[in-house]
Parts: sequence; C-alpha cells; structure tokens
Amino acid sequence: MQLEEKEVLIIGGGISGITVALELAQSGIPSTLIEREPSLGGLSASFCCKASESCNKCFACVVDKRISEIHQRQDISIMTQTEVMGVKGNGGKHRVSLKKGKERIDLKASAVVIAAGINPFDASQKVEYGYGRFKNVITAKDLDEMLRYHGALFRPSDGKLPKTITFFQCVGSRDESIGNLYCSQVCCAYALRLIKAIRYQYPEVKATFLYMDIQPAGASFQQFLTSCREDKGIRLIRSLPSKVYHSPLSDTLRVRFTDPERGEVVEDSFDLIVLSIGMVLSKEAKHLTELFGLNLTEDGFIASPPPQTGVFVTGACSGPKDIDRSILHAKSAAFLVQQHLRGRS
Amino acid sequence: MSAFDPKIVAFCCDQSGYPAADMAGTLKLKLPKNVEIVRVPCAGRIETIYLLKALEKGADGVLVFACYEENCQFLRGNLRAKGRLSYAHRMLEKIGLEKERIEICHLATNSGAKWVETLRRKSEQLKKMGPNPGKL
Amino acid sequence: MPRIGIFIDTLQGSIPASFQEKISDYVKKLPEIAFCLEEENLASSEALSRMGKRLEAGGLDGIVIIGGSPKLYETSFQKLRHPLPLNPYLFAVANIREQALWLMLEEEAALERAKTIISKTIRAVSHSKPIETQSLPLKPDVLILGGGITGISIAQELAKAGIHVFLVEKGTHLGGKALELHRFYNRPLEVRKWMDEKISVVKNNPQITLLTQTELKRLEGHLGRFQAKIQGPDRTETVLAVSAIVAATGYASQRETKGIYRHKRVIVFPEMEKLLSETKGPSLLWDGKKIEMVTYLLDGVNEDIKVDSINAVKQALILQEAFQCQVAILCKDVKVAADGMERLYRKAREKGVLFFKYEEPPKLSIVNGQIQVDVKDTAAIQKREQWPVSILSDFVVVSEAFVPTPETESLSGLLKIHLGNRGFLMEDNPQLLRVRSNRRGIFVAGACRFPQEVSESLIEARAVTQEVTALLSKGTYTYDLAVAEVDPKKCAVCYTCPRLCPHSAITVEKYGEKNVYITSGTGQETKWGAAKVDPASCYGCGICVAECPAKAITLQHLTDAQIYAQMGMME
Amino acid sequence: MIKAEQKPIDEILKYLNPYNKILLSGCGACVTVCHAGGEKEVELLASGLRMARQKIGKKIEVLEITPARQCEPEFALEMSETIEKVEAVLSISCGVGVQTLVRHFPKIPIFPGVNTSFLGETITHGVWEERCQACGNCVLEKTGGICPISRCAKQLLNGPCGGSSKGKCEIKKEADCAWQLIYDRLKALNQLYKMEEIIPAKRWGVESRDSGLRRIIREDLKV
Repeated sequence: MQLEEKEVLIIGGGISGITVALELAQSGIPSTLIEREPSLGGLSASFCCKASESCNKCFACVVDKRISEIHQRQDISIMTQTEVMGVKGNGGKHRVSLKKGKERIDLKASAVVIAAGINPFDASQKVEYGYGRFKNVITAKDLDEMLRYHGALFRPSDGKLPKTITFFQCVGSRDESIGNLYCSQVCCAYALRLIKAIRYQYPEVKATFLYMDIQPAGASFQQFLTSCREDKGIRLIRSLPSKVYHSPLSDTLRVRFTDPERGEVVEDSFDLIVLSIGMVLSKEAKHLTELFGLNLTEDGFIASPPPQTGVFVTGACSGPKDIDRSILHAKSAAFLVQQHLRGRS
Repeated sequence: MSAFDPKIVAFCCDQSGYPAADMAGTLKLKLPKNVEIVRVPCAGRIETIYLLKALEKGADGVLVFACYEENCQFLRGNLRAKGRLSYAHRMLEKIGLEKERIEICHLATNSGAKWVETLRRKSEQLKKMGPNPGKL
Repeated sequence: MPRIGIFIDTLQGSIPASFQEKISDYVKKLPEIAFCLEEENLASSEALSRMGKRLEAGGLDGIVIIGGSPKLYETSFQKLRHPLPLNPYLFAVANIREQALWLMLEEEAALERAKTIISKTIRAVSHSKPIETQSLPLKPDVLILGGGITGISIAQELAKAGIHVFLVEKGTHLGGKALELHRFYNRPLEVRKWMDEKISVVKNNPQITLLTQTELKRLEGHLGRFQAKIQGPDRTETVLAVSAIVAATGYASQRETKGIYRHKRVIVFPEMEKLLSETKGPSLLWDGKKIEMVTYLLDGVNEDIKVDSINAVKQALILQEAFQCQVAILCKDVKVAADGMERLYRKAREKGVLFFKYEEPPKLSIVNGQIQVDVKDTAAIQKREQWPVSILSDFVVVSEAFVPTPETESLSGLLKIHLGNRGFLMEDNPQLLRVRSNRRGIFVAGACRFPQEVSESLIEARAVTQEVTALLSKGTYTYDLAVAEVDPKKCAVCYTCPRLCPHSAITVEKYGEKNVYITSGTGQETKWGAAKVDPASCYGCGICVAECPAKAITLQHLTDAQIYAQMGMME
Repeated sequence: MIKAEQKPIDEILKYLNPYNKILLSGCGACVTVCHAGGEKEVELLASGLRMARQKIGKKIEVLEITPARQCEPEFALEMSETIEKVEAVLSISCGVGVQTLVRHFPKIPIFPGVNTSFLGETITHGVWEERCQACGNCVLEKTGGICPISRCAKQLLNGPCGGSSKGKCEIKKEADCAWQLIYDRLKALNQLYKMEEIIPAKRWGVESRDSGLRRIIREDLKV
C-alpha cells in the first residue's frame, strides 16, 4: 500500500484542516496546510473551556491540543498568512497559486481539501437587538474570548460583574427574515454550556435562555440538560425576543418578549445580553467556490463535488458543525483523499 | 527578615495544567514568585507520597492541576489524583496540619487565566496560614 | 559527575539578548557543563544539523535546551527521531520563556526563576536514561463486530484499502436496524435497495470473510496480536488472529407495553415505516377504513436523540402528501440540528402538519375506538388556561426507547473497553475523538456508541476506516519504550494495575523466574505470575505506577528521581 | 487473604511519643495486596510521622524496610541489623508479623501500625469483605460454599433468623443476609435438601477459637 508522495493542499487551518493534515500524516501522506490568518486554529481557537464542576464536552481543549500537535510535526508544511489566488487544472492535477505576503508560490496538488470554515453571523444585521449600538449586547464569540483571555465575566460598559445575563438563541439561524433557513446546530449546546460555566464560576449570576427549540448534542447531553433544568438560577423560556431597549440611567437593557406562561408580551431587564450567533459561509470561502467551480447548497454552504474532481470539502463550510463533528468529518474526508490518491497511483 | 513568601509545588498534568501554564506565560500573566512547576504526563502519575514529600521537604503548599472530570486523556487519571488527595488530606488532618495546604484544581489546556488565578489565590491563602510547620 | 551539553535558544529574539547573556554567565559556571551554545531558532533544520555535528563528538550524558515550552521541541526530538547522535530521551527542556520570563513581574525575579528551572532540569536530565524504539508487525487483518450499516460500510471501505476483514454478525442476516427504514430523510433512495446493493458487495468481496450467526466468545492479546475466539452457528469455535477490532454492534429498541401502549392503534416508527412502504394506493387503510388523523408523540423516551424527530417529520410529509392524512407532531422540542432538517420542518408546516410543544407528558385515552391525545401546547401565544388541546387520532406513533443491545455489557467486558453512563460503549470523552476506544487497536463506531441517524453513522464509519488504515498502512507499529514496566520480582500480583489501567494494557502473565510450583506427579508447571505491561498498548500515563502498593512499576521516562528533581528536592 | 486497615496516625503518634528513632516495617504479602502495609504505605506513614513530630518540635528518625513476608522467622531475622539501630519498631504488617518480630526481638518495643481486620476477599479495587473467621472447622460444604460464621451477623448455623428481610440483614442493613444467599445458591445448585440437615452447634470452647491457643502440628513435617 505504498503511496507515491503527492502534495495534498489543505485550505484552511481551523480544526477541520488541522485534523485532515494530521490524519493524512498518520497515513504517511505529507500535506501543505495554508491559513489566511497569522496563526492556526480558526474560529474554534478563540473558544474558552466551558466546564462547570466537570467537563461539559465542548471540545474546545481538543482544538488547542491539535494545534500544538500539528506544530510538532515536520511532515506537514504550514503556511500562515497565505491565500489562494488562482487555480488551474482539474481532476486531481491542480496548480494552485498562493500568495504569502508579497511572495507568490505555485503549488502542484493531486488533491485539494477545502476546510475554509465559516464566519459567525454578523449580529448587527439583527438591528432590533442593538449589537454594535449597545455596549452590553455582545455575541457568544465575544463572551468566549472574554472568558478565554481574561478568565472573568464582566460588562463591557463598566467592567462590573453582570448580575443578570440573558442568551438570545437562533441569532442568524432558522430565520426567514434574513434568509437563513437552517439550524446552526451548535448554538443551543454552546450557550447552555456557557451558562453552566458562568453559573459555576459566579453562582450569584442569574441566567435566562430564550430559545425556540433545544437541539441536543452528544451522548451526555440529556444529563447536562437535566442539570440545567434543575438549576434554579437558570430560566429556560421558549420565546424569541422581539426588541432590546437601553435604559441609560441604570445602564440596563430591557428586553421585550412573549411570555409563554402568561400568553402576552412582557419586558424584563438584564445587565448583559449574549447573542447566540449562528454560522454563515465566509466571503473568502465563497471566493474559493468560484475559483474551484464549486456549487453552493440550498443553505449557502459549499456542496461536495464528486471525488474524482480531486477536490474535497470538509468542516463547517460544508454545513454547520460543532468541533466534535468537524473532527469526525475531517477524518472521513482524509479517508476520501487517501482513496483518491490510491486510485490514481 | 523579608515577608513570608510561601513556596508552592505545582504539579501540572501535561494535558491541561502544563499547557495552561504556557498559555499564562503567553498572555504575560504574573505568577507568585515561589512556585515550582512539576510536569507529569497525567495527574494519575502523581503519587500520594509526592504530595507529602513536597510538604516535608520544604513546600508550604501543593497544588495539583488536573483535567476536568470526564475529560482525562487517560480516562481516570484525574479521579485517581482526587482519591490520593483525599488520603493526604486525612493524614494532614490527623497530624494537625491544615489540609488546605494540598489542593486540586481542575482545568483545561486553554485555562491560562484560571491557572495563574488559582496559584495567586493559594499564595495569598498560605501567607495568611503561615509557613508549613511540618517541613524539615 | 554527569556531563551535560547546553543549548540556549533565544527563539528569534523572544528571549532578549541581555537576559540571555545573564543566563549564559550563570550556566557556564555550573560544574556539570560540557559546553554551552546559543541558537536563534533551535527548531530550524539548520540549527538541528549544527546541533547534530556538535553532538557527534560524544561524551555527553544529556542535553538541556534552554528556551521556550518543551512542547516546541519534544516531538521533533522524540517522535520524529531527528537523526541526532544522542538518544532523544536524554534531552530535557528548561522552559525559561513561558515559565520565567513571561510569568514574572521583574527581570530580577525572572532571572532567579530561570536559574532554578535550569538547575532543576540539569538534575532531572542527569537521571535520564536512553529509551529505545521498538516496532510491532501489523498484518492487515481486522475484525468487525456487527453487520449493521456501520459494520458493512467499514468492511466495504477497508476491503477497498486492501485490508482483510472478518465481519461477524450474531444474527442470520446483515443490515441491522437500517432495514426498518423505508426512506431516508435527506436522499431520494429506497433504503432496502440501497442496502441490498451494499450487502451484496460485502458478500461477494473476497477480502471480506462474512460470518453470520457468530459471536465473540473470548479475546486475548493486544494491538496487532489479538486472538479472538468466535463461536459459529454449529457451536464450532475458531480463533481469529487480527491486528485491530471495530465494535459496531448497534443499539436495541424497547417499546412501552403497558396500558394503552398495547392498543393496536398505538404503533412505533418501524411499523409506520412498513405501512408506508407497503401501501400503494391513494389512501392509507386500516381494517378497511381510511386513516385520516395520525399523531406522533415524541420525546417521551429519547429526548436527546434526533432520529425520531427526523423520522416523524419525514413520515408526516409522506402521510400528508401521498395519503392526505392530517398529522400532528407532539414533542418537547423540534430537533432540526441536522443538515436540511429546518427546510424539511418548514415544508411540513407549510403542508399543514401541526406541531405542539409540551412540557407535561400528553395523555392518551380511547374514545370510540380511536385514540384521544390530550396535550398542553406551550408554544402557542396564548394564556395558560388556553393551552389544552385534544386530538382524536386513528393512529398514534410513539418512540421506542433506544437502549444498548443486551450483549453490550458483556462485550465491554470481553473487549475490556469502557461503558458509558447510559450503558453504551465508550460514549463521549472528548479526548478520544469519538471513534477510538480506551484500548489501542480497538475502535467503536455507530449506534453502539450512541444511536444516530444513518448519514451520521456513515461518516463515523469512514472516520473509523481512516483510523484503522492509518494504523495498519505502514505494516508496523513503532513505539518508544517510554512506558510503564513491572519488576516481576517485586510484583505482589495484587491485580491493582490490571484493574486500574485505563487502556487495559496490563495483564497478569506467567513468568518463569518467579514462584514456579510444579504440580507433583504431572511435571506441569503451574506458575504464579506477575503483572506485565504490553508496551505497544501503554500510553505512559503512570496511573499504575502511582497506584502499585509494592512500588514494582516504573515509568521509564519519568522516574521518581526525575520527579523529585523537578520538585527541587533531591534525595 | 488477611485484610487490614491502617490505624489513624494520631493513635500511632501517641505510643511512639517517647522514641526518636524507629524502624517502620511493612510486609510484602497480604497487607501489600490490601493497600495497608506495603512499601508504598511505609513511605507515606514515615513521611506523615516525620512531619507530625517536626511540627511539635520533636524530630523523629524513621528507617524504612519492607520484607517479602514478615511472618517468617528468616525474614524477621534478616532485619536484626537494622532493628539494633533503633529504639522501637512500628510494624504495619498484620498482627502475625508484629508478633514474629516480638518473638525474635525481646528487648525492643514493637508496635502495630494497622488493625488486622479479617480474612476476606477483594470485591473491587478499594473494597474488601470478610469471608472467613478461621473457626477451625469448616462448614462450607453444608452451606453451599457461603460461610454463615463470617457472613451472618448472628453466626447462625441453621438460619435464617426472623430479621432477614428482602434478602438483607437486620443488623447491618446494607449487608446481604447470609442465609438468603445460602438458600439462593443451594436452590440454584438443586441441593435445597441440604437446608433440612441440621448443622450441630459449634463447640467454640473445645476445638475452636475459645479453646485457648490453637496450634497445628504436622508430625510428618517436623524437623
């Protein structure tokens, strides 16, 4: 089963790209991994640990481990701050021209893996929630970074600990008004995990979770959800808020939503609002689909081309995925790449 | 004589504590001066005797940085460490030493801030407690 | 006095020159030092080759690298075995960047800290000893347990990769639970046809030895040398020698059989699926009467499993479109976290499928031979007192509970792999990346880990195939002897370590040297053994070392002496 | 085998109070297996003793040794050189080991460091249960292999008593009723007739524990 050394180009240094590269290296296939940003890890590298008294299975630590693992390997060449400029050829004989700073590099690749990832939904599009206008309306990504780098929860406006915090689910997902007719599949789990982690670190903080439907994730989710439901400091309310107002005097945010218990519209005040933003395909990934002549799915993610094209799509850019499933999909993509290369030799 | 600066031996699991320490360094967070970092492959490698020997040979406190429960690379190393700590705690109580001198802290690779925070807190706590009277 | 060579890595200037000079001055005064060299980027290949040249002179007991985190260097020296003329385990790293320079407020304190770290590292490395590498031949033979969709797919893909597969199924035929499905929710195929094709490929592939009505009875050995004793249909036993094992034994379903659940109009998903596949006409008939109202009752037993929700929406659409039935779906949450599900859900709503979200379990009762379902709909924008709704249905489709197969527990014992909280195999520890088990060479895939949708199982199957081929493709498994080792003379055979080894790498084996008793008259040796660690299966975590009451186990690359050196207290 | 449990260290400290140099001796057999007196336990206890004495400003020197089996005279005698150097010995082997040392070292105080608990079986790692009281006259043949002496709180030979309820003992609620176990097992073996057989009362004072020092003499083996 000896394979000839053939270049595999992996576009995107997030967890999916990293996993593909590591898996291929395990099978003895060297690859080149390119990443637009100065460091590897992509979106998931900014996530914080969401454990409470025990691990809540968010997989964020796995990303950090994989990043340090890939840096230790010498059979994977990593090029950061590198972008794809053009593509020639097809059917597994691709010539890809890359740009790293001012440098131009041409690369021959027998297989190209696109793991370009996604962008978090731009929350300012939901004007009614006031992201970008009110300091204390933040996205879950902002919260993740706050907890990861500062290890503490605080209100952006005054640096104080918020006593009440609310999560708005489905921001940018399952939303006809912005045309995103898909579930981002990760937000329920990450928001609840964040709530749990915050409640563990700051038992005095009360959390509210405004949602449509709770989407399960993984084998231990039931147990986790039950523990959320039993927690007196967490209110789970099936209702999506309609609008956020800011009261400048008390610096709190008033939220208008339908209370399903009372069957009427109510208002409640919170110190901090977290928008659980979904996933959208990034502009750069869209550009790649044009370069490689790929199609988009109905939901606006990249559709997988047939394997004989030598182009493989994996990770969240092929449809919303959490870290766990991204790793799994990347492994299966690595297998397809291997099969493709074997078929050609 | 200068103010009492407690010496802490920090056992760091290579799967969480040690990378967290590296991350703390990268974030340029500041650590109490007198901390000895011991790198172990897994908290399950830390024997009870190391905890006691650390105190006996001059440490004022011991911290074990282990992975969160259900997140051990080796499945149960963190639980074994927890069990061994409870043995050490029992012994310390019986010989009249504060059991708070030995503590376990669960964290993950990406918990640099928590790592430093825990050590700072421990250092303050030990300052109040005073030097370990059991050290030789 | 050991002779230690020192390399100071300034990491492209991230250790400032002034600091580095002070360090050099300190180091050069230490008695153990053979030489002290400076590099700008030690991990670069040029620096490594310079280092190689310097080491060729020999006469060193160890090398200390003063620089950044050991994680930057270790693998380049150890796992990849950069051709350096010194054993990689004689290297140690003094991490003065992350752990002194960056963690300290003042430079003075950082310098003091760096000095301590360096002297500790020098002492630790003088206790190190070279550790050799071994390799284990791996034949391309794999055992797959379970002939469901996951097992079949893995067998098919592995066979393509040139690996011989024993596919063991305890039932009489392949296919498993997938055969209960009629259609997929996300692809326009008939499951049966699609499965039949796959099954015939598996049956006709010479690389696949298919063994139906066969069960695993006993497993011995470790990675690369598993000896699996299986029992066939006529109780014949065979021993298969395989390199790796995949467990894909699926799940079982359990139907509620009490009270009204016995009623013939209360059915489960597979029954509805069958009814839909068998009915050709324009309407669905039951006892000669047209079915007009079907209610789905979800989340009673499998609240966190998406499959039922997906199947309910899928069936509801067929019922509404092809058979003009009215469908109501009662659930706690509509699970749309699957590709394309949100659109399917919206389509169902547009076609008139009713969705009710309840908190209290709905009540079922029999009214005029039909089933009345009373539910309190919490999702509607109305006051609490307006919540109750009654639905009179011809059929109520309820979920079956998805449970581990009855053999799961004994299988976990045979394979020595872990059971999760809910009794499925392994479940989820993030560090195992889903498909690995706690034992090297054994993988877990599909619904025996957790019940899931077919397309998810297929992805998981491919991921397992990737893992297995990556393991077997090189023909050998190469590993360092940086593992735990038992001293048989000290072993008290207390079985502590085999019980506690998280990777089931320890067995009690027979040793000739210790406690040999000859049974009188027979001349046969019955030996009292000692624990033995299989080095290829050991991950080097050290749990057994710390737990052994007789101090009989040593972790080769991290001995007590090395730990005490790190603690700054030498005996 | 023999199961033991470490004595609380404060109790040990009390009787070691007069001594400043001791030998702490473990045993490589039964007490190692039940994690009460092996080499590792010796280390731990020694460290604890040193710290405790340091704390009260009365240093103690602790030498450590763990022979393969302390209950054999030869192993005990091997320790004599070390024992001569100390003021007292703390033995964390079973009571037998302690007394082996006592027999051979008449002039040195020897203290026990563990409570020898019972003859028992390992249930799982860290859980041990009594199985035998060494009554000297085994009845297991009659009781389906389950010992009523060690496992029945009342040591009934023809049980169960009236307190057996839902298979549990009335004295120790969490323990299984031994006679329920005996019944179940005999039933499974199809030997329920054995229940009808009366087991005569044990003559504790004649052939068993209460008859004074018990001794086994094998004339054929004696040298």
